[in-house]
Amino acid sequence: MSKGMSVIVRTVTRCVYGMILLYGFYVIMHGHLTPGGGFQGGAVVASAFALLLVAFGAAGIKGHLNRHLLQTLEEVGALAFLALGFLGIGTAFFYNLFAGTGGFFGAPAGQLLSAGTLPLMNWAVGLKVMTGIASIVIVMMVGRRKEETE
Amino acid sequence: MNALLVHAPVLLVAVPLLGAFAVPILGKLGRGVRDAFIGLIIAVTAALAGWLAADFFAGGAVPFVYQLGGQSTGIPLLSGGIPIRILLEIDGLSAFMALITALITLTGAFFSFSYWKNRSGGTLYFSLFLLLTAGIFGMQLTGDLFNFFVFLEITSIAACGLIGFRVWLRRSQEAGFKVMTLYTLSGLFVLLAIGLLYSEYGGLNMGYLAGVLGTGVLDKVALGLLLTGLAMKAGAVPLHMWAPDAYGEAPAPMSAVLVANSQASLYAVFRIVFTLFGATVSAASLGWILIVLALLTIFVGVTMALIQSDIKRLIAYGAVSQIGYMLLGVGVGLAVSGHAALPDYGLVAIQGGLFHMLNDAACVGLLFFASGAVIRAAGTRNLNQMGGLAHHMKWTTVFFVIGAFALAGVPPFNGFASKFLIYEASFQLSPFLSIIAILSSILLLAVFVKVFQAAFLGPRPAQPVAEAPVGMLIPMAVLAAVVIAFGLFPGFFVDHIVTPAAKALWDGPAAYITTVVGLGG
Amino acid sequence: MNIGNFPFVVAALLVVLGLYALLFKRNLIKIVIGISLIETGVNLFLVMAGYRTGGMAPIYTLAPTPIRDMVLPTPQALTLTSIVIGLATTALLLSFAVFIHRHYGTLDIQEIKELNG
Amino acid sequence: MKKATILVSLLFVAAFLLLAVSPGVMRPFGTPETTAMDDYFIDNAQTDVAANNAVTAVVFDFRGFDTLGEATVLFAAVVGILALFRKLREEER
Repeated sequence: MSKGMSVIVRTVTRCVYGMILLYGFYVIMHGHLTPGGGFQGGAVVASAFALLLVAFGAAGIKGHLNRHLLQTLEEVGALAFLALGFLGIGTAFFYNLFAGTGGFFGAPAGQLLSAGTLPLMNWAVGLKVMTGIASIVIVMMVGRRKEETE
Repeated sequence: MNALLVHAPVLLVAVPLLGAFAVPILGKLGRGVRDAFIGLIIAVTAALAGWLAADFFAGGAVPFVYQLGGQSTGIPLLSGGIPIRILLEIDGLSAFMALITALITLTGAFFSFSYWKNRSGGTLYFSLFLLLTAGIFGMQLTGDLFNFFVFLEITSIAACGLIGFRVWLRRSQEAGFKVMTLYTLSGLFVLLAIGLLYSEYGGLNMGYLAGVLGTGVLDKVALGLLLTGLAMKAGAVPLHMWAPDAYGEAPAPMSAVLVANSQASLYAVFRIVFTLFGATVSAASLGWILIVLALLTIFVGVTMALIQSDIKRLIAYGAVSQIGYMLLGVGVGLAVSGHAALPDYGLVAIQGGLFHMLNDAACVGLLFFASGAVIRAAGTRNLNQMGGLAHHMKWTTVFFVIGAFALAGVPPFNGFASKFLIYEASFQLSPFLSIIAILSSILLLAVFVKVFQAAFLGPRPAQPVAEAPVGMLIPMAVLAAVVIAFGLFPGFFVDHIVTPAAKALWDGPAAYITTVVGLGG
Repeated sequence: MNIGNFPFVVAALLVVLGLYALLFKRNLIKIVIGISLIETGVNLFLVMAGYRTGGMAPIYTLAPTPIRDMVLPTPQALTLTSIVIGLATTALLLSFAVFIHRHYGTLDIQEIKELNG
Repeated sequence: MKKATILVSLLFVAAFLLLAVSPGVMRPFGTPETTAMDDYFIDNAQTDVAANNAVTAVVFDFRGFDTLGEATVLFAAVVGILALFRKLREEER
């Protein structure tokens, strides 16, 4: 089991892995324009990591997905989200500072760099969700494996 | 108002969250940096809560709102009479509850530094602790129902992570699963009720909903679901089965914080029966439901405490019974608030119930801290295997006795002060209520005399045990000082902090509603 | 076609089914499934509360012209939140189940009851 | 005996819930009545927040605090699970 699944599954995984990642990042990036957002896109990216884990086993992804890096990135994502909330505290917590100002991220609705802090929050949450779910899956997988060998 | 103070309601949630998110990163820099940072965060939070409450009560306890993300923090933006953004709403009761949480989390954090010194996973432990703190503050300060549900779930998950934290104890895992199941169920009941109310009235703000709620079947079902869910989370009989497991299996400082967590759910029960449904349901019948629940809780809690031989489980059942006293006080107040004459003892009963929340947090916290020190020293939780600890642990013994007497309602400690108010008021409604309450207190005293005799008296133990370290004694001393101060000068505290909180309930929902939707109503 | 209250009844039935699993099943995993079922029912109820007959998704990008009534966005946001919360609870519950199995060697709640009384 | 009690309470809750959603009590599907809050979101998502997706505008702007809480819940679950599966010290085994 620790060696992963059959060669068919592994090959297909290699093929679709990049596409899932790309799609997930697309969903995060266009969260304020099209259906989706940080949570949904983050979950898509995390599902790519989970697929990798299932196909190659816990041992097979060593060196590819570093658990400690994932955890640190998750904390960074959470902190970034909170910091974006603090950004508006001159007016009120979570005040959308950039929206509609015409400058940075202040383009009118419908453009990629619009909606003020929303795209930034999408990225922060997306980073948090993808790394969070991935580290849950990895930790539970590694823990289960240890139990089997004991 | 001071610029910082304007933002204090949201900072009370955001600062512990900042701490929780940053602790795992700072933990890599070493234990000293981490502990200093946590101490700073928790001290800042407690100071903010104290400052907010002091300013609020000194300023006449006028409710105010904090609008998140809007152009103006103080004046909510309405659309068709419905606030469109999330509002935090501070009234007397919220400020009072924030004080309790600040007291318990501050002492709990400093007790934990010493308690968790030689254990693994300290960084994760403190991260969960700060999340729990943020969740409890959020539950108490928010004025939005769905936001309340989100904070309820934060406390559920953080609390269960902490209950199961000592993974090497098989019982802690069992407790963790059980508590998580019931917490989730209670959260889902609350969410379903929120969904019903939203689908009917199109809004989520409590002030708005309180103004428009009707008396239809849908409202009754929503009320039933909310009360069931929150009573379950607060640990009221007959839905109390998780409470002794949670308090008993969590690490000792966390048991104290879990009691504050249960009190936050109890706060929500009061908020719902008085503010949200205050204008539309029959106060008398709802009040009597609370009174019956309260008597059951007191009775079951005390009788189950009587038969325990595990010291923490025993204190846990004692804590369950105290939830009953709070419910009794406020239930009596609710039952008479429907009377046309509005007799004065209703307000006294609510004062007693709320003052008991503060007192219970202090003395149950003290007892859990002391039990943590005792278990650590004796190496067992079984009362039958302890004995003679008073020879070596003089300070812990003193603190334990103070906590036990306060919990059992012996003068001059604080438990007596608040229980006396409850007895006095409930006697005027029905003598039967106060008789049960007094008898249960006496039984509880007997239980603690038994514990004291079993654990602290007796011959010197075979190998000498060490007194608890100073890091544990100081938080205990702080709580003991609070217990004694509240017991000696109850009048001062009742007048200045409890009465505004009680009035927020007793005077009905009008002020709360007006603050949100303006004078036009 | 007018379907009246039928969708809400389905959501309520899902909740009841989940409660049944929670109360009568002995296996921890089945209890977690029960909780997930209740969650699903509640989420379904929430998202249905915001539907307007004939409404379209509340998104202006590539929206059909002329713009018709849009369904209510708030319940969708609430459902999104509660789905993530449900994910978090389920994950934690399953971790507890893993550790209970490690300690007791079983997932049957009849055999795991040290904490009674 | 215990099972009978549980069954009765389950039936009670079921009746309670079905009563709440029965015709006449709950409004029919697809006809929300009070929509002032949601209409504000739909009408002003593009002008206030400059977001084309009204749901994202609600999630991250109008109700952003909920989303912070939601991210916190996930963070709490991750920390809790990491804590459960952490490496123990020798004396804690």
